[in-house]
Amino acid sequence: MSSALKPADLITVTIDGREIAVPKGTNMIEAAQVLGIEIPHFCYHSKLSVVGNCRMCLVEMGLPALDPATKQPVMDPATGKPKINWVAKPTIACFTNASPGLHIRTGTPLVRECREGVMEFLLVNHPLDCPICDQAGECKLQEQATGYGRGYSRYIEQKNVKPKRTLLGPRVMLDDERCILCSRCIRFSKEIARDDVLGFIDRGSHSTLACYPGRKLENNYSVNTVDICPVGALTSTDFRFKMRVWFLKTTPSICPESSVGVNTEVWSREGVVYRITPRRNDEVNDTWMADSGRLLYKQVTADHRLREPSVDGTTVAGAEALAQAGALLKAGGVAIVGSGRSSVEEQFLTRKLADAIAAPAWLVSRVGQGDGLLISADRNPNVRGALVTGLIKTVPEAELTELAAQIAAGKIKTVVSIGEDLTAAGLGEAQLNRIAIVYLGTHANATSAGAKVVLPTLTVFEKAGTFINQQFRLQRFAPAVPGPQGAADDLVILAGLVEAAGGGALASDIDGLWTTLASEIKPLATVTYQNLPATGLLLDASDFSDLPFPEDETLHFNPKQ
Amino acid sequence: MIDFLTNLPPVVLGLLKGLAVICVIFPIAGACSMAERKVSAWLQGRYGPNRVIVPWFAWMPFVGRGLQRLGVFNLLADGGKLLFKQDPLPGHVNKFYFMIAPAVAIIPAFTTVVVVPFGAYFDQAGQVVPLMLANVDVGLLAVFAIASLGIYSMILAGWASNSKYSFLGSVRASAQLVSYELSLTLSVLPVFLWVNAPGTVGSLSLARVVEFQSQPGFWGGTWFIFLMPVSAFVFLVALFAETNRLPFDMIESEADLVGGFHTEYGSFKWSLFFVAEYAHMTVGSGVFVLLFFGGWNPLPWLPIGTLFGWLGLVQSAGHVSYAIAIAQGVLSIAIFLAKVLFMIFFFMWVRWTVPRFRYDQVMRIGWRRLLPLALVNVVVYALLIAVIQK
Amino acid sequence: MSVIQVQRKPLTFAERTYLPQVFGGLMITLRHFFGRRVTLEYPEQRPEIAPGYRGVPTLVKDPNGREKCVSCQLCEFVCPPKAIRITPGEISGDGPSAHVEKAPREFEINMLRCIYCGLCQEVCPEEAIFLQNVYSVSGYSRDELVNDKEKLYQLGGTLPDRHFKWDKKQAAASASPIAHP
Amino acid sequence: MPHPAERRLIFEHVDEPGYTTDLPCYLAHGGYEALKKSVARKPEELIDEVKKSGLRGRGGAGFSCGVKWTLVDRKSGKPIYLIVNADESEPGTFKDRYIIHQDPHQLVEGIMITCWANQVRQAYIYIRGEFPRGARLLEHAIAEARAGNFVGPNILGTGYSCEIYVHRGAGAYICGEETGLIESLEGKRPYPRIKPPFFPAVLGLYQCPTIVNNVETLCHVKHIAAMGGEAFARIGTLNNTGTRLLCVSGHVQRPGTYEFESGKITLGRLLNEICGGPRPGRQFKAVIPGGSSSKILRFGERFKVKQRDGTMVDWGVEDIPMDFDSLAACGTMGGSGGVIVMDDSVDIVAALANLNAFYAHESCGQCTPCREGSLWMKKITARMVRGEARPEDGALLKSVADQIAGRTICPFGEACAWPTQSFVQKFGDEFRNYASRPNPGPAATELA
Repeated sequence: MSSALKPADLITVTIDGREIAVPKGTNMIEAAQVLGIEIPHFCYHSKLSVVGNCRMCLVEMGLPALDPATKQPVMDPATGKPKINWVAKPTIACFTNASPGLHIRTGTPLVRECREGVMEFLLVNHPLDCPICDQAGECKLQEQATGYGRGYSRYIEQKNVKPKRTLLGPRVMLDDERCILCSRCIRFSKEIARDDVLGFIDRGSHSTLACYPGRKLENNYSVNTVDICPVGALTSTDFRFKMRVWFLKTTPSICPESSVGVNTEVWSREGVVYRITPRRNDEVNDTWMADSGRLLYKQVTADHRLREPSVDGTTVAGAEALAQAGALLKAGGVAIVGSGRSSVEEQFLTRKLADAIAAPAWLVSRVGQGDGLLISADRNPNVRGALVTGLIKTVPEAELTELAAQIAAGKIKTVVSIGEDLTAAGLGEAQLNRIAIVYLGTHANATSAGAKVVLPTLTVFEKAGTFINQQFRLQRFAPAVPGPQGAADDLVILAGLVEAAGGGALASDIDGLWTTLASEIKPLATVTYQNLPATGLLLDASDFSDLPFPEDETLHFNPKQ
Repeated sequence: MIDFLTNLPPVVLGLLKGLAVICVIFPIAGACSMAERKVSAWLQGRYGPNRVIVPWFAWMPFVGRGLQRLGVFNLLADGGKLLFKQDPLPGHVNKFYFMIAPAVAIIPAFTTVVVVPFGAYFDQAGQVVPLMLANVDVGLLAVFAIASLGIYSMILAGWASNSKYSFLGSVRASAQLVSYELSLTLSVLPVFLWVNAPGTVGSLSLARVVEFQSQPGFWGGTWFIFLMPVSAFVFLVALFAETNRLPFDMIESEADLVGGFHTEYGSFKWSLFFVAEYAHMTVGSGVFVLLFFGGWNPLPWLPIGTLFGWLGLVQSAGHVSYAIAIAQGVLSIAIFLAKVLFMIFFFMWVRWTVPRFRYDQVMRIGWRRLLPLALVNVVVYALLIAVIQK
Repeated sequence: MSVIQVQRKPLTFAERTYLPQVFGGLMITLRHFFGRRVTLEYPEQRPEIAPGYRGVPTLVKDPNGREKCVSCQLCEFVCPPKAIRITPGEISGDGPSAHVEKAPREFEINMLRCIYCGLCQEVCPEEAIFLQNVYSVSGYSRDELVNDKEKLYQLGGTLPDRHFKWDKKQAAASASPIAHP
Repeated sequence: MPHPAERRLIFEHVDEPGYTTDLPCYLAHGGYEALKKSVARKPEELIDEVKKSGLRGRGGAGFSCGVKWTLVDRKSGKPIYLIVNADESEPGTFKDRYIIHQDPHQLVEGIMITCWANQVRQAYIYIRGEFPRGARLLEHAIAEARAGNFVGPNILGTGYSCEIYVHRGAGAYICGEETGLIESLEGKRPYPRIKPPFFPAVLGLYQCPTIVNNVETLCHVKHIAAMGGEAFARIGTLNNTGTRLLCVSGHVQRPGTYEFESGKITLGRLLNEICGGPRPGRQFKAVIPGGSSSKILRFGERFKVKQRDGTMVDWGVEDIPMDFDSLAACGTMGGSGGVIVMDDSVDIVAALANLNAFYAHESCGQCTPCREGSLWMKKITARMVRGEARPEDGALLKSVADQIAGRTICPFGEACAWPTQSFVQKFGDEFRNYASRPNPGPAATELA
C-alpha cells in the first residue's frame, strides 16, 4: 500500500529517536507499530473512527521549534538537528497524526506514569473476575495491566455495581461491570454495521452501555462487537463459557458463506471447533465477518453428516464404494454436477473426471440477497474457481434444465453429484428414477438418500484448499480438525474416480496437485499452494469480464469497476 | 545304623551324600537370602520383612508371632513366589545357554562342599575323623578348581542374554575373578607350607589344617589368623572378590548395569543364581573358618578334644560308642556352623557398610595392592618357615 | 563470586589403606544393628501429616456450601502431566450463587497421571483446589482412579474461607440501587 | 446600595429601585444605543475595539475575547455561530444568573453587537436547565427585542438579520465546557471534543466556525461598544481590563455579587471591608478565589510574586489583588469569580468530600482518568468522613489527582484534580491526622 505512494507523499516522523517515513496523516500508533514500538491502547481501532477516550496511548509529543521571525526551524547547535519543543502535557497517540517533523517519545517516565495511572483507573471499578471471564487470555486489559500496570492495587473502596448478564441481542451478552467504556462497539454499530443501537446511559463512572430502548443488537454483524471489545464486557452467547481461548488452536480459513471469501480463523481444540472469528484482510473483509458465517462450524458435527460410505444404502468399505462408483462411470452415459462450494483443486479434478469420460458438467447457482457488506448475492464461495479451472464456461443457473432434458432423452444413465441436491436443482422424480446417482458430499439430503453410491467427504474445516472469490482473489484455507472416520478427502475420492474412469493417476495431495494445476491452468501458472500470500492472490480476470455475475457492491468489491 | 550306612554301596552312598548336601546347602542359601534382608534391615535401623505368617502359626502364642517378626515365612513365600511365578524368556537371548547358565552356576557351588569338612569325631583310636563327604588330599585345590568354574555360568548368562548390561557384567566378573584368584591362592600357601613340614606326607586336605590348629601347646593351638594375619586378610579380601560380594560386586553393578549378568533373568532361574552365590559364600566362609579360625575348635588354644574331655565325651579305647561319636560330631558341627554363620553375617555386614568399588579400583586393588602383598607374604613366610623348621 | 581453591589434605597411610575407614563404618552399622528401629509400620502406624502436605488434589466448598471452582481451567492449563480435564458450564440464573455465573459441569483429575506437584493449587485464583492429606490412592481399574467432580468434593470437603469474595460481591450488588438482573 | 469601592458597569442599574427587566425600562436607561451605534460601524472595527479593550473571557479561562474572535475561520464559507454560555454550573458562581435575572436586555444587546461584529446569523443561548426563570426571562426579552427590531430579520433597517435561540440544557456541569456544550446543543451526549482538532473557532457547532462566549463577557462587549475599547482598557489594571463580577459566598457577614475594577481590590479588602469580615468569633481559614475548581488559598500563606515591572512583592492571602494574573501568580486562578470563603469551623476534609462528590457526579464519563479518578477521590473522602480514614489517604488522594490532571480530553480533569491537589497540599496535616481527630465536626456527621 505504502509502496504505491511516491516518496513525496511520505513525511518523516521521529519515534523514540528513530526516524520513519509514513504517509501523511498516519496516526502515531500505526507509525510506531511499523517500528515495532507498541503504544498500548484500548479505544483505538484502525477500522473505526478515533475518539481518544481511553487515554492509554498517552505519549510525549514535540514539534520543531520555529523561529517566530523567519518561520524556519531553530537548529540545536549541539546536535545539528532541529530543536524540538516538547509539549508539557502528554498527548494521545491515536489522535496525533503524522505531520512534518513530529517527534514522539513513548518510553519516558511521564509516559510510563500515565500508563500506570490509566491502568489503575481502568481496574478500580473492573470486577477482576478473570477466572470466569471468557475474554481472559485475549483480553487487552489483562495484557496491558501486565505490561504497563503497577502490579498492585491501592483501591480499597467498594467497586461500582452495574448490570451483569444483559442480553443485548440474540448473540451478544453484556456484562457492564467489565466494560471500560471504550465505545468501540458503539462506533462499530454506527459506522460499519450502520445499525446505531448502542449507546451509553448514565454518566461518570456509572456510565453503562445499553441498547436503545425497544431495540436489540441483532444485526448480522453483532458478534463483531464481541471481537473488538478489548475486555470481556461483550461476549458471544454461542461461545460463552465453552472453552478458554488459550487451549484453542487457530487455523486460517475462508468463510464459505458467500463469494466475498471472508478470511477467518477457526479456533479448535482436540478436533472440536469452538468458534470462528474474522482474520484481518484489508483487501477483503477488514476485520469483520457476518454472524451467520460464524455458526457454520456447527455443520461439522451436524446430525445429518454423512459418516460412512454406502452402496444402495448399505454401509460398505470406502474402497468398495469407490469401485462401485468406478464401474458406473465406466458404463458410460455419465453427467457431472459439480459444485461452487468445492475448492479450486476439487473443481479441477472434477473437470479431469469429466474429460476422462467425456461427460457434460454443470454447476448449480445459489443466489440470495447481498447485504452490501460481507455477504454477496452469490452464496457459492467458488463459482469463479470452476470458471478458472475450466469446469464450466459460463455462470451457472439455479435449475439443471439441460440435464433434465438429457435424462428425459435417455442419454444420461449416471449422474455424479458433488454435494449438490439434485431435487433442489430442479430434477423431478421422473428424472431421478431413470438414473443412478454417485453422491460425494458432507451431509445427507434427498439426493444422497436416493443415491446408488454415497462417498462422504470433508467440510471446509477439515481439508486444505483454495477458493477464488468475487474479486478473482485466490485464497487458501487449511484443515483445522480431522474429518469423521468414514469420510475421505474430496481430492482422494475424485482422484480415485478419475483413475477408475481411466483418466490416469493424478496426485491426490494438495501440493502434488498444485504442480499439475500450475502447469495446466494458465492463470495459476506461477502459484503453489504454499506460496499463496496471506491476503490472497488477485488473478487476471479479463477472460471472464463479460460474464453476468450476480454480485452487487460489497465492502471491498465494486462490480462496476 | 551307621554300619548300615557305611556298608551301603559307594554309589548309593554318594547319592545320599549328594542329596544331603543339596538338602542342607540349598536351604542355607535360601535362608541366607532372607538373612541378608533381615541383616540389612537391622543394620539400617529397619525391621525388615516381618509380615508373612501361616495361619496355624498365627494361632500359636508368642512363637508364631516371633517367627513372623523374624521373617521366617517370608522365606517360604519368596521361595514359593520364585518357584511359581511366570518364567520369562526374552526373545533376543540365546535360549539354550540362557537356560543352562543357572544350572551351570549351581553345580560348582554345590560340588565344592564335597571336600569341605564340617565337623569331626574321635574314633576308638583317638584319631580325629573329619566329617566330610570326600576326604581327598587335593582338598583346597579342589575347592579352588571347582569354585572357579562358577564363573562360566556368569559368562554364559551374560553372553547368552544378548544384552549390553549382562555382557559387561560378566566380562567384569571374569576379569575380577582372574585377578583375585592369584592372591587367593598365594595367600593360603604359607598355611600349607606350615602344615606340610618337610618329611611329612604332603596333603592339601582342609581337615589337616584344622587338625594342625588343634594341637596342644601354645604354638600348636594357635589359629592361623594369629600366625598369619596377612594371609588371612588377603584371603578374606580375595574371598569377597571371588564370591562377588560387595564391595566387589562388579558382576551386578546395579548402579550402572541394572542387574549385570542377571539383568534378563527372572523368577526361578534368577533365584538359582542367588542360591549359587550364597552357596559360594557359605563354602567360602567354611574354608576361611577351617584355614584361619580353627575349624571346629571352639576357641584358640582350646582344641575340641579338650572340650570333649571336659564334657566327658571321650571314646573309651577300643570301643566305639556311636552315641559319643554322634554327640561329638553334632557339637563340632555346631561350633563350625556357628563360625560359618558369623562369617556369613560378616559378609553381609560389610556389604551393607562399604560402598562398591569402581571397576578400575577393583583392578588396581587386585593387581597392584593385593597381589604384591600376597607375594611378599609368601616369600616372607617361606623364609620364616624355612628358618624355624631348620 | 570469587572461587576459593581448597587444598585437599594429603591422605595419611592409614587412610590410604582404607581399612580404618572400613572398620569405622562397620562399627557404625553395628550400632544401628542394635539400635532403635525407625521404620514406620505403615498400615497400622500412620504417619503424621504435616500441614502443607501435598496429597491428592481435591475440590473444596466454602463454608456456605457453595462450590468454589468457577472452571477457569487454569489448573487444566498448568497441569504438567495433563491430568485435569474440565468441562465448563454456566450456573443457571435463579440459583443462590447465580451471580457467580460459572461452575464446572464436569471436573476430572486422573490420579494415574497426577504427579502431586501442587501447581493446580498454586494457580487456582479461587482457592478451590487443594492438595490435602489423602495420600493413599488405589483402585482395581483405571476408571476408578479418575476422580470425578463428586469424588473430588467428597475428598475435599469444606475449608474455611478468608475472602468470601463472591458473597461480598452479591451483597454489594443487592445493596446497590441498580437492580441486579 | 453599591459599596463605594465598587465600580459598576454591568450592574449599573441592578438593584435600582424601579429597574425592571422590561424593554421599555431598558430603553429608558439608554438601552440598545450601543447596538444602534455599532450597526452603523463596520464589523471589523468592532472586533478591533474589542481587541483594544483587552477584554478577557469571564467564563473561567480568561482567554482574550478579541483574539478568540479573530481566530474564527471566516474563509470556509460555512455559517458562523455564536453560542452564549449561560450554563453557569461552577459551584460558588452566580453572576450570570444575576445578570439574566436582573438585566436580560443587556445580554441580548451584547449578543447582537457580537453577532454584528462577527456577522453571525444565528446565536444560541445555552442556559442551564436549573435556571427556568432565567430562560423565561430571556425568551421574553428576545421576543421584546424582536418586536423592537433589535433581533430578527433586518435589524434596525440595516438589512442584517440575526436570530437568537434559547436552548435549555438538561443539567450537566460538563455542558459548561464549550465543546461539550456544542455536542449537547447538537443533541448528543455532552462529551467534550478533543482539541486539537476540534477548536470551536474552526470546527464548532455542526462542524462550523463557532464563537462561544460567557454571559458576562458579552455584557462587557456592550459596554466596549458604548464607550470604546481604549476607554474600557483604562478601567482596571493593565492586562486585566474592565470590571469584574465577584460572587462571594460562604462564611462572611455579607455574601453577594459585587462588581469591581479588575485588580483594584485585594482579597483581604473584599472579604473584610466589603463583605463585613468573618462571622462573630470566627476567623478565616481558607478561601477558594475563582469557583470550586480553582486551587484553595490558606490564610497565613505567603506568596513571593514578581510584578510586571520586575519588582518582587511578598503577599499574604489578604494582599492578593483580584485579577487573573495575580491569582495565577499565587498558584490559583481567577476563574469564574466565585469566591468561596471558609472559616475555622470548616472541616477541610469534609469540604473536599463535598467538592469531590460534586465532581464525581458531574464527570461525563468519556475519558478514563476523570471518570474513574473523580469517583475514586469521592469514595476516599467519603470514607474518611465516615470515620474510616487512614493516615495515608491524603497522599493517595494527591496521587490520584495527579494522575488525572493534564491527561484528560477536557479541562474537567484539572477542575476535579486541582481542589484535591491543593487541599491536600495546603492542609496535609489535617488529612494525615484525620483518623485520630478528637471530635468529628458537625459537618462530618451531616455529610456521613
